[in-house]
Amino acid sequence: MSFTSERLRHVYRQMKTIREFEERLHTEIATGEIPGFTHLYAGQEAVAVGVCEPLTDADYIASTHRGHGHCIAKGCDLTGMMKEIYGRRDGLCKGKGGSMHIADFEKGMLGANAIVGGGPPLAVGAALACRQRGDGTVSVAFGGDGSCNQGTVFEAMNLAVVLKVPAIFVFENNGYSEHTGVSYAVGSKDIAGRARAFGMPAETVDGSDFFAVNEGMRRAIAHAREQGGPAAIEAITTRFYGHFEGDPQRYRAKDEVARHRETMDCLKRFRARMAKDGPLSGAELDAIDQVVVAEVDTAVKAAKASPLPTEADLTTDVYVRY
Amino acid sequence: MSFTSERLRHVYRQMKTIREFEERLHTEIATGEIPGFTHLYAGQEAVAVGVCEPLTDADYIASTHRGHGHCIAKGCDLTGMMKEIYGRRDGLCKGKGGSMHIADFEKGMLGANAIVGGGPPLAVGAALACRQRGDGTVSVAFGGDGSCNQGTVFEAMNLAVVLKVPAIFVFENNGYSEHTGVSYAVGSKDIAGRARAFGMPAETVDGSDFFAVNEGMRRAIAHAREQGGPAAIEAITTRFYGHFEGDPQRYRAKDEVARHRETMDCLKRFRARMAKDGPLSGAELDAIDQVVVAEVDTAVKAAKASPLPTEADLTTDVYVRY
Amino acid sequence: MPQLSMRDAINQALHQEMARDPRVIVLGEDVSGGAGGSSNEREASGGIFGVTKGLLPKFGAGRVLDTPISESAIVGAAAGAALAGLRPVAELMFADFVGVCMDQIYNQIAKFRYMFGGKSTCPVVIRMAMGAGMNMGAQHSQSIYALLTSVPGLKVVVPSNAYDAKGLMIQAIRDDDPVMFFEHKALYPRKSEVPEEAYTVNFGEANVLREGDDATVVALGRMVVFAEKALDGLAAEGIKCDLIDPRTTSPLDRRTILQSVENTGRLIVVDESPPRCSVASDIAAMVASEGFESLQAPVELVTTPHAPVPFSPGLERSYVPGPQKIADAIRRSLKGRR
Amino acid sequence: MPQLSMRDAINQALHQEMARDPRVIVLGEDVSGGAGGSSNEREASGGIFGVTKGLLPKFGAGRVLDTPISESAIVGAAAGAALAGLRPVAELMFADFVGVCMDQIYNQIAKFRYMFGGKSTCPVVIRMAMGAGMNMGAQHSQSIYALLTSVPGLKVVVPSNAYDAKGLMIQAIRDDDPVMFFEHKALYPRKSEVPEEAYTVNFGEANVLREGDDATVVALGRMVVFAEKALDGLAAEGIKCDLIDPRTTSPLDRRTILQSVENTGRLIVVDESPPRCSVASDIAAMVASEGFESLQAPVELVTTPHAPVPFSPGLERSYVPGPQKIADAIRRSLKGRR
Ligand SMILES: Cc1ncc(C[n+]2csc(CCOP(=O)(O)OP(=O)(O)O)c2C)c(N)n1
Ligand SMILES: Cc1ncc(C[n+]2csc(CCOP(=O)(O)OP(=O)(O)O)c2C)c(N)n1
Ligand SMILES: [Mg+2]
Ligand SMILES: [Mg+2]
Repeated sequence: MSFTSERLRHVYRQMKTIREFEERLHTEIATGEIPGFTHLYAGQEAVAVGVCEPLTDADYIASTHRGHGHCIAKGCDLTGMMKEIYGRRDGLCKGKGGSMHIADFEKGMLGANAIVGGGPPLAVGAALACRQRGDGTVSVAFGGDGSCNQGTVFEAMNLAVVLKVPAIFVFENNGYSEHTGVSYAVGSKDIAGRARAFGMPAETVDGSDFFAVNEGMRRAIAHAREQGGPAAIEAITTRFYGHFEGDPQRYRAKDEVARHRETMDCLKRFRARMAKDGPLSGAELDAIDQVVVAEVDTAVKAAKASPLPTEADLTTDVYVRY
Repeated sequence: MSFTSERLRHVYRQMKTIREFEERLHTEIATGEIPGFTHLYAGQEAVAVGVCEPLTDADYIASTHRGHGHCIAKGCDLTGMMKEIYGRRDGLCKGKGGSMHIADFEKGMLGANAIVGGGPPLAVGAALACRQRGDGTVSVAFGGDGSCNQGTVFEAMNLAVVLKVPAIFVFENNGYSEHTGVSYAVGSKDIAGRARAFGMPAETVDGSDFFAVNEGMRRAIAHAREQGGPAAIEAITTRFYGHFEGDPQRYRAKDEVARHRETMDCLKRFRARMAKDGPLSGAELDAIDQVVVAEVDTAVKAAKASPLPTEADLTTDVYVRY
Repeated sequence: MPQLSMRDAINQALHQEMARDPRVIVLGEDVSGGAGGSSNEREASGGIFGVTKGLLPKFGAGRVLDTPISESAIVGAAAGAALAGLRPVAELMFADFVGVCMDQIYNQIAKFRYMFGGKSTCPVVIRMAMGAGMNMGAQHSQSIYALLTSVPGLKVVVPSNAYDAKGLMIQAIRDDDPVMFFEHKALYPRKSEVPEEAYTVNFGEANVLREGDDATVVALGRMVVFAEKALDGLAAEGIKCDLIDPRTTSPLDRRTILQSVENTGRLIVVDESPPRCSVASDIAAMVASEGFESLQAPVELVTTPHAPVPFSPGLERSYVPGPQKIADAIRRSLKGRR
Repeated sequence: MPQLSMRDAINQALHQEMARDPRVIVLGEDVSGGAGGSSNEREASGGIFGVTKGLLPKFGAGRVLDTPISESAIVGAAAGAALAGLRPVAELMFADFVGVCMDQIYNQIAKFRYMFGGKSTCPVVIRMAMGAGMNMGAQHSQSIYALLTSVPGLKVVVPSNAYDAKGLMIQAIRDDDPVMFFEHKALYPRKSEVPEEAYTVNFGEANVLREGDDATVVALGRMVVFAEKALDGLAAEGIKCDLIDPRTTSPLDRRTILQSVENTGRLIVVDESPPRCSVASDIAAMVASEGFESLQAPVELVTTPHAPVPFSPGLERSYVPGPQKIADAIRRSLKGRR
């Protein structure tokens, strides 16, 4: 796959946006102004962006509790997201959802999901709609290494194989589910192997390399379109922060994050690749960084200035009509 | 493994007992006297008996909706079972459970289960108790080919691997879940392969050959005892009747059952093996047949003569104390 | 007008809606049956209770989907397909199986619209066979609409006859909210007059089957049939009651119930489920709160005992509230009549 | 007497019971934490809310079991282990997760003893953190004890303070029936006096926290705290009420509630859950049926609205019934006082 410079700039910008969004949240959360439970995506950007790059608004994704990256990669409005995370009335979900429930149906984003394993069955259903339309669209289920122990996820994989729907299961193996390591919790230690055992092709890719993820995703899409069935990708990645903000991370070796920030940072790796093969210059990428930082700052300021929901909002949106 | 003649007589007798029990139920159900939903085990006897032969009352099994064979193989009282199936007050479960809920804790029989996939998590828990006791006992989860699509079953397999407990997952692949073929419903068409993908050894055995099942089971037990972890067995088998009594079986080719009765009848195959290698003579086996037929007949007569529960029984046994 | 069984009435609703709207799909275990079977029969089942019969031959395997035994995936896939623009009707063979897919109903389907600030619609129908009376034991005989009535975001339908079942099913499929549709197994063969053409029965509108000033009897599902029997018997004693079938428990037609109690002063609720946190208790509480001034006697709750459903036929019969128990409750309610 | 938080009181109960009885085991996600982590810390977590802290170092990995994210298997394994003679305490990190393991609770654990004709005991405790107030959104904030109170065969515990929590937990572990134990997240840090030694609080015995002839207020879990606040406020107006904390919703101490209403004639039930088929409606119905003659005013049900739990803090605060709403309901109840 060869990309235009413009496309590469877009890709880098998305990854950088996710990073900056999360780093900024990390700072803002420390001030105590952001309610609830926030799970940051920093460190995994190449997965969301690598997977979503070939998708359009007509394709679907179902996300997880760690969903900010997926939202941004799928094109959700940054400010709308930030407002939602701040619980504001003009947030993407009117402040009723929060960080763990951001959705945007116009963008094919079926929602973050605070139930581990909640999303994959939904993605299979959306894939059924894709199949019905026959327009070559696909549906992606994101999940973590921890999610691959939840029964619903297995059921979803099998059903996708049986119904031959274009569902793509993306497992982001960041080494941990909460405070437990993948080597303990995943019996076989081989997530892609599990997917294969349900009868679909699956590959393991380097989740800190945008290009590796993207190529895997393109193979998965090709399979889904040509063979009319699901495929899976296990992306090896890492998270730069705790499970949720506030997690003391005692389960991690002291230097683990620092090491991973050195070797597994998708932004650094993208820059190194560009430095080696082009076409983007370091200066071009720096310029993107500046734009992104400003954009996120604007989003935060807009969020803080936004109105809160009113008591009348409490009982709207339960039903379409009741 | 070499068996004493006595042990072989025991094994044959158990298989024959299951067969006769089910054939007789088939006849009795036609008279309309037996309430509810009955799923006959005829055709699969070598699996239950092959698996349970090495077990003692201190080992556990968790069974399914098609549980009569498991009960008999684990040593449940025939008359108590029959009374239960007839809904009688002195049945194994006082008539409150019926065919789909026979249990006998003194025999390590943790219950039939009318929820597909309900049993395996329970078996993992019992295996945990085995591990705790450290006495080399094991716990067996029976399930059908259809059950291997239920999320709870996958979770149970993974948990058993993670906790390293002596659980043995036995999948009886009789080709169908209700009216749907295994080649449609099981994405990979390879049930043992699924178990392997969770990180346990698994093998596929000929489920109409007592010796093949039994050897597989002995290897699984050895693994569980020596390695301290689970194992799985997929037994290829067939059912001689419909999914439940009354099923017109339109999904089956007209001659399928007749063919299977010819080639996959575990009793015939056991007799052929004895005829070839000994030590039991045909006459000895015939004698067992006669005893069994009489025994089942006695059980049916006892069941029909037994008292029904009384209205006072309606609200007992809900709690130990409330 | 043709007489149809409740089974055939629902089947007709499915046929008519699938013909009308290509977005309607049906999925579940053995909804057609025979996939992967050695006979290669296209439709070997048509549903364990025959409710989905004829759909596969008519609408094809692209819209009538047999599934593995994976209820979470079935319900979740139906929900995801609904979010993506289809109108799925998913079948849980037995209502008891909500246990294995509760999250998808309870935490997903019911909450999407609210969590997403009104941005989503999830027009999914989950059909499920419920109820005791067929000696199927504790895990295949429950009437568990209370569990789902308690959940904001769901609509819950409990038809008592073929006419209502057809109209409610068509409404359920056309409705933009998720609908849980409970079909009592013992009512499947019961016939009533059902118009051939498509029609809807509105949610939240109770059906008043009988009128009488002595008491208000509210009954659901199969209990409507038993309540009618009870009232037939009491007619000889000169007792006449309003008999209200709410048809949907969420939304609930509070008004019809309250107005009736305003007139009668007495309330008997009949519900084929255990008593605690039941629809019976829900309706009783509603009246004790909003219609208290009208009440002239203790509310009578006629439910099963606080016990699972027993297997043995005689036990099961005494478990289910029958005409006798209903009549007794009505008489108790009238005893202190001034 | 030492002051302990509810978190530490439950922790102490677990420690004491594990020390007393080798059959007691604890299992769940991150109950110790750190397994497979790169730091090799033996106990990196001690539970997301710290309730299981110190158990692993004390009792070892053979009795304190970290699990994958597999709630059906966790609960099912706990049940199977209980059937096989252990006394497992399983943790669902959030009560909302009953959705993904409902079958094992609802169709298995609750029904074993009955289905098996009294032959089994299943002494399992399922602990789960519940409740709103921490802005965790619709899928992590529910108070869903009604769902399980409705199920025959289960016992359901909803402690409101540290003292009760310890005694109820010890009772739960020693109890031969399956117990669902709901711990309100917002109550974890709240302290009260808790004896060091082990003691039990009986199931089905309500705690009467305040006495007063004006009305009967029944409140559960965190609502007890809010009801106390409301009553503090009303004291200035000369209003004094009985405040009853049932502590367990199944069994329910009907007698204490009925006797109080007999004296006061007025009932207010406060319940942090949506109104339909709730414990609030259950208690109201019970009184409307068994205590009707005592009732002098409409029963007041103080619940959340019929909606999921919203995320935004202000919204969430107005969602939960607070002292103001409780006081208003008490005043409404007293308005028509003769
Ligand atoms: C059904 C369910 N069980 C448990 C949780 C609590 N929980 C939230 S995130 C999480 C870990 C998820 O791990 P993984 O899938 O690897 O995703 P990651 O957090 O690493 O992105 C857990 C246990 C939950 N939200 N839902
Ligand atoms: C959770 C659940 N879903 C569906 C059913 C209905 N049902 C009962 S048996 C059965 C088929 C089971 O197939 P399999 O596991 O192959 O066992 P077999 O009947 O062949 O012995 C189905 C779908 C059920 N009892 N439980
Ligand atoms: Mg992870
Ligand atoms: Mg089968």
